Amino acid sequence: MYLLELLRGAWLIYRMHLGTVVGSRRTIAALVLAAVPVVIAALAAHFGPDEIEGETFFVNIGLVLALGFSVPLLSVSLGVGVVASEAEGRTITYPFTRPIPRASLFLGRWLASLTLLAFLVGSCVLGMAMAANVRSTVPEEYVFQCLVACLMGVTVYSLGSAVIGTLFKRGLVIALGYAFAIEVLLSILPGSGRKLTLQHYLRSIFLDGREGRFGIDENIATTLLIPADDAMVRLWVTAGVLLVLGAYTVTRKQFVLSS
Amino acid sequence: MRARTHTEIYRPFRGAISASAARASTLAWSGVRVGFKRKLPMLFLFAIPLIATIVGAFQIQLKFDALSKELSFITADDADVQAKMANQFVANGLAELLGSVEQIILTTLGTLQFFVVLAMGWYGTGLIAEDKRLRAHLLYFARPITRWTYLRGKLGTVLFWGSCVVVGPVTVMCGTAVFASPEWSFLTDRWQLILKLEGYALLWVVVHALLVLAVSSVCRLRNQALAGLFGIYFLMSIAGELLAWLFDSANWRLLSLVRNFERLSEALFGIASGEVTWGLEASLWALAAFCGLCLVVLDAQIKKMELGR
Amino acid sequence: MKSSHAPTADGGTVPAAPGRPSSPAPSIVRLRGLVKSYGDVQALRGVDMDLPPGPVGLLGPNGAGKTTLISLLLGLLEPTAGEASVAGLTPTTRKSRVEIRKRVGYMPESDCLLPGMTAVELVSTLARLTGLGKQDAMTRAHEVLDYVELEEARYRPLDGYSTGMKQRLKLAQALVHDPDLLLLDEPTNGLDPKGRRHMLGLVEDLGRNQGKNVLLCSHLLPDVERTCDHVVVIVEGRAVLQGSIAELTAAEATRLRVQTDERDGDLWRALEERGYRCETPDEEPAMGPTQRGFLATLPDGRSDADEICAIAAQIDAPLLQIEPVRRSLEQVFLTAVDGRGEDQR
Amino acid sequence: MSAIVEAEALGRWYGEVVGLGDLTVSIEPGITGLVGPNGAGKSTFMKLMVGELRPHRGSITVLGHRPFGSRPLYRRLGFCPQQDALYEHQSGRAFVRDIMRLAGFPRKEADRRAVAAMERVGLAEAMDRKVSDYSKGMRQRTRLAQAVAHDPEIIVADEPLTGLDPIARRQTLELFRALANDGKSVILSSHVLHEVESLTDTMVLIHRGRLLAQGNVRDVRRLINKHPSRVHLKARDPRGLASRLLDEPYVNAVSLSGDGEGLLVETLDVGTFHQRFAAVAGEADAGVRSLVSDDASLEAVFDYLVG
Repeated sequence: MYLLELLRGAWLIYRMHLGTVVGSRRTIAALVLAAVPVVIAALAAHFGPDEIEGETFFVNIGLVLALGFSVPLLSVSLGVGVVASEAEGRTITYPFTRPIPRASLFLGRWLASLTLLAFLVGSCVLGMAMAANVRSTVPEEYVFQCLVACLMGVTVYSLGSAVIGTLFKRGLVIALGYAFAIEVLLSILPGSGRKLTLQHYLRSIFLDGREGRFGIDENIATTLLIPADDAMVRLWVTAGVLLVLGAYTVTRKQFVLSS
Repeated sequence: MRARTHTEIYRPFRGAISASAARASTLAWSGVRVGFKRKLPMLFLFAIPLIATIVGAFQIQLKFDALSKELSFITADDADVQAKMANQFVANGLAELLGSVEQIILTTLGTLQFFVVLAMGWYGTGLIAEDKRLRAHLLYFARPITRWTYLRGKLGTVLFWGSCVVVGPVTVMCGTAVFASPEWSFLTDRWQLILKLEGYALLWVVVHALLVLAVSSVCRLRNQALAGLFGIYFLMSIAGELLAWLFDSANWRLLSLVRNFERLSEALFGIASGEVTWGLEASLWALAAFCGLCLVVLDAQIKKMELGR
Repeated sequence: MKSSHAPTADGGTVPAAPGRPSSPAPSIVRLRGLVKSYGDVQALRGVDMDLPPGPVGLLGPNGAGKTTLISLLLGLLEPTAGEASVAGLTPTTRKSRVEIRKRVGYMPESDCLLPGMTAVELVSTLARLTGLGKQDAMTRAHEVLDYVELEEARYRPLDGYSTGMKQRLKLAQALVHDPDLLLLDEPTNGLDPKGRRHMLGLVEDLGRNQGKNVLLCSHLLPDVERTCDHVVVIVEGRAVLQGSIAELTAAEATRLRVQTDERDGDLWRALEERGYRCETPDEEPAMGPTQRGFLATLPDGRSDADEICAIAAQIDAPLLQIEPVRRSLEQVFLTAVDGRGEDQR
Repeated sequence: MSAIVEAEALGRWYGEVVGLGDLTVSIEPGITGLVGPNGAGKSTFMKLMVGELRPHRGSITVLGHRPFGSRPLYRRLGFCPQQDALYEHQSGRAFVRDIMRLAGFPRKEADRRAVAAMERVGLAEAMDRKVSDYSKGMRQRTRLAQAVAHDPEIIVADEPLTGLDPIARRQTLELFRALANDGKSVILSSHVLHEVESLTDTMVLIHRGRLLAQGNVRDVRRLINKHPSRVHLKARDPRGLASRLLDEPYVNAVSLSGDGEGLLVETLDVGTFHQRFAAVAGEADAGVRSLVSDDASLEAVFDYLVG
């Protein structure tokens, strides 16, 4: 019963905010951000050294630009605001004094952001694939796996950012710090620290046992990646935990609005 | 109406309202005072420029120190030829040394660039944006000031902070050179250089201050403005480099403020960076156009503010 | 100043025709057919106005052109057409428009105060911007802060000020150069009753005792009624009504408002039997069993309420209120706005 | 009548800042004015009422529900918040419609209600314009529209009259009266006491986070013994009336005002004064013109209590 109400509320919120998400200035900025790696990929594909194959090019650029840059940056910048923007805009009173479960605000607004993110990242990956095709055709399964990894990436990153944004006042700084400082640090350090990073699992999904074949940056190649299926399971579990955490936080937290 | 006493009596003002008050400097100084209120950011922002300045000054001091030792050693010899040779040698060494002072100063400035923009942005981006957000400009424009006075006032505040991190270090390092040089020779022989250095630093500050204010005037939130400032600053450099690389023509670097100032310093101090291929006039035009653009933006925005929007 | 509706309809009897020998000292603001348009939109469509000395209320619905009028009086805008003189200056040249601001003080509606400054700093800076010397500015700043009763707080940053303190500080900065004309935009906004009374006391003192010309814009008509002698009502870019509040809200001679407790109805009936005409007040629609009294018109030949008292005593009803009916400023305002609205249609 | 809001030893802090100290009050159906100086805790009380915050101590129930996150309550309650915040990108109509969707109405019904509510607050012409183009007063009324559109039993409105021009004020006050006539309860806060008074005699006065007074204004006034009640009289023959009044035991003092027809009576038993005045004035034949008790208003009571 509660679940049904939750889903109904989430759907309503989703419908309300999809419009906001699509039309807002933040989205335009995100669009520009998403376009930058594609442009760089296209330029690199045209002007880069000739001896690199299309698939090698795609895998490298996918790892560095798509998974390493676009996915975390877009997810964090759009994800932190899921609940926080309503609290900062002091509009959160409106959904919270209506007969819908509080958690549906989190769920609905996150789904709205996710829709946009999926669209952005999806077109980003396809654009890169097209850029790589200039050199030589990239096998479809590479593109597909990159897409899967990226979608998983935006799901987990945006959920995590949404939770951080809900919990903390300076969510954006914390989430950016996590994605670009802590994760990078952990993956550079030797030891099992990298198993705590999302990048590790996303790379595992993308490469799926093919690491070391593309002359990739040594750091990544020597990383002991795990099979894609295992990585998928772990990411889903993480996402589930984050989702429950976010929903619970929103249900319990009091938002003190400045007047 | 309920009875009410006002024991505090309003006293009419008997003094004069002067027509030619230094209104812009009052406004500028009030902005500076607000900046001084918060000590912690000041510490962070000025720590690195301060350290760099000290290091630069120390380097200069060291060089002159070494020179004066050589000098004293040589003048102890009374042989005529040797003395002549020594004098020749000293003069050469001195010239070389004095020449390298500007090198040290410019290098220091180059390293500081990012922090300077940060400091100016920190203090400057809020100036107009905050006024707009809180509608504080209503208070200012209810006074007998014009848009131009307002702009000068705000510019003054940014210039003050900019000078603290650019003109200040240059002055300190030049001062060190003057005091360390034997017989004030740095001041007497190379006073043009000092002027050129100061002028260069001042121009640098003015151009960047205009950028800071222009960005501030189009934003409503200070953080937005700060982000916008860095966005524009880096975008201009990156776009310049990228376009130069794509079209294989270094002239596209004219888009970048940094490159233009490099060209300027090359012309002024003859220190070539190698990547600059265009003429000095082109750079000056580019800077002028840039300042003009900032002023146009500022004028439009301040006009709106004056009308109370 | 004689009260009148729509001076244009009156053929210019009010305000006084220029050059009339008997006219007193020239008013500080004198507008004749003032028009201000932004592109195609006319914000002011011909305002005629002579500001009498003392506190004057400027009323008007949202979007009537009050803000534009204030900007014009501050010399921030140039009139599109018509004559204007503010403190003896005509705002047609840039120079005179700047000059006007030395004679006018403005208290804006919005918050306006930059965090980080202290009250003394803000006021003295603004004084110096007006052109006061350094010593003058500091002395004046403290004087006006004393006047608005900002005590020790004046040395504290503005961040922690309460709404009442902020409003008083805004009044202080408007006063610092001792202007002849004070424009106060919603000075009681957000104040609680105590703060409001304080502010109104200051406004009244300035207007009545200190001889300032005060123009008070407020949506709270009772505030205007309490502090001002005159009102100007602006509707759709025209001054549709100006006059003295006392005259506009003069009491009626024969209608009284009578209130008892639950026995209102009994008294009503008893009075009607004696030839009184009774009615429910129209400004407050009845809600449930009304205990808010009723209006009774005295029969011919009576001018006092002795008979009402006697009747009340007969039926043993307590008398809570007897008061001659007075048009409230709100009614005056609403009639002015409605009248204008119909003219336009 | 049973209470709609019951607060018991209610307290809420913001860090070390006290929002509400210790409030015990019960509010009955009808229009209730919540008054108090700035920072007294009115907004905090309202936020607790609508479940935006949870109490730190004590308890609050609204219509028998604990408000925080209580969905059954939100079907019966409408809240008009004080902060000037709306979703800027949409029209007023779309905003209210979306909120009505959240309130559980199907699409068409939600739109119908949105249109009706916008008309009710006097924004029929502007409702299809974007919210970001609205004036302060229009935004305030949009917030009110979303609070009343779903026909709630209780409307809680925090400073619903700020920023409104006199015309909109009047409309809004009429709207509250109409709601009360339909049997709804309205709890509203305002600093403009005479407006509250024109709506209702029932008030709750909060000061320093605690309840200072509640109930009918005149009754509350009678409880204040410290200050004698003051009644202004005007008569043709004030001196005669004055000497007659001084004979009455409940009259404490009578003074004449300067204009020769005014009279100020001070009494500690204003109830008896009103009861007996008719008879006294009838006998005195003093030509009474007016009788106004100037300190029986909400404002006077507020001043006496808050100080």
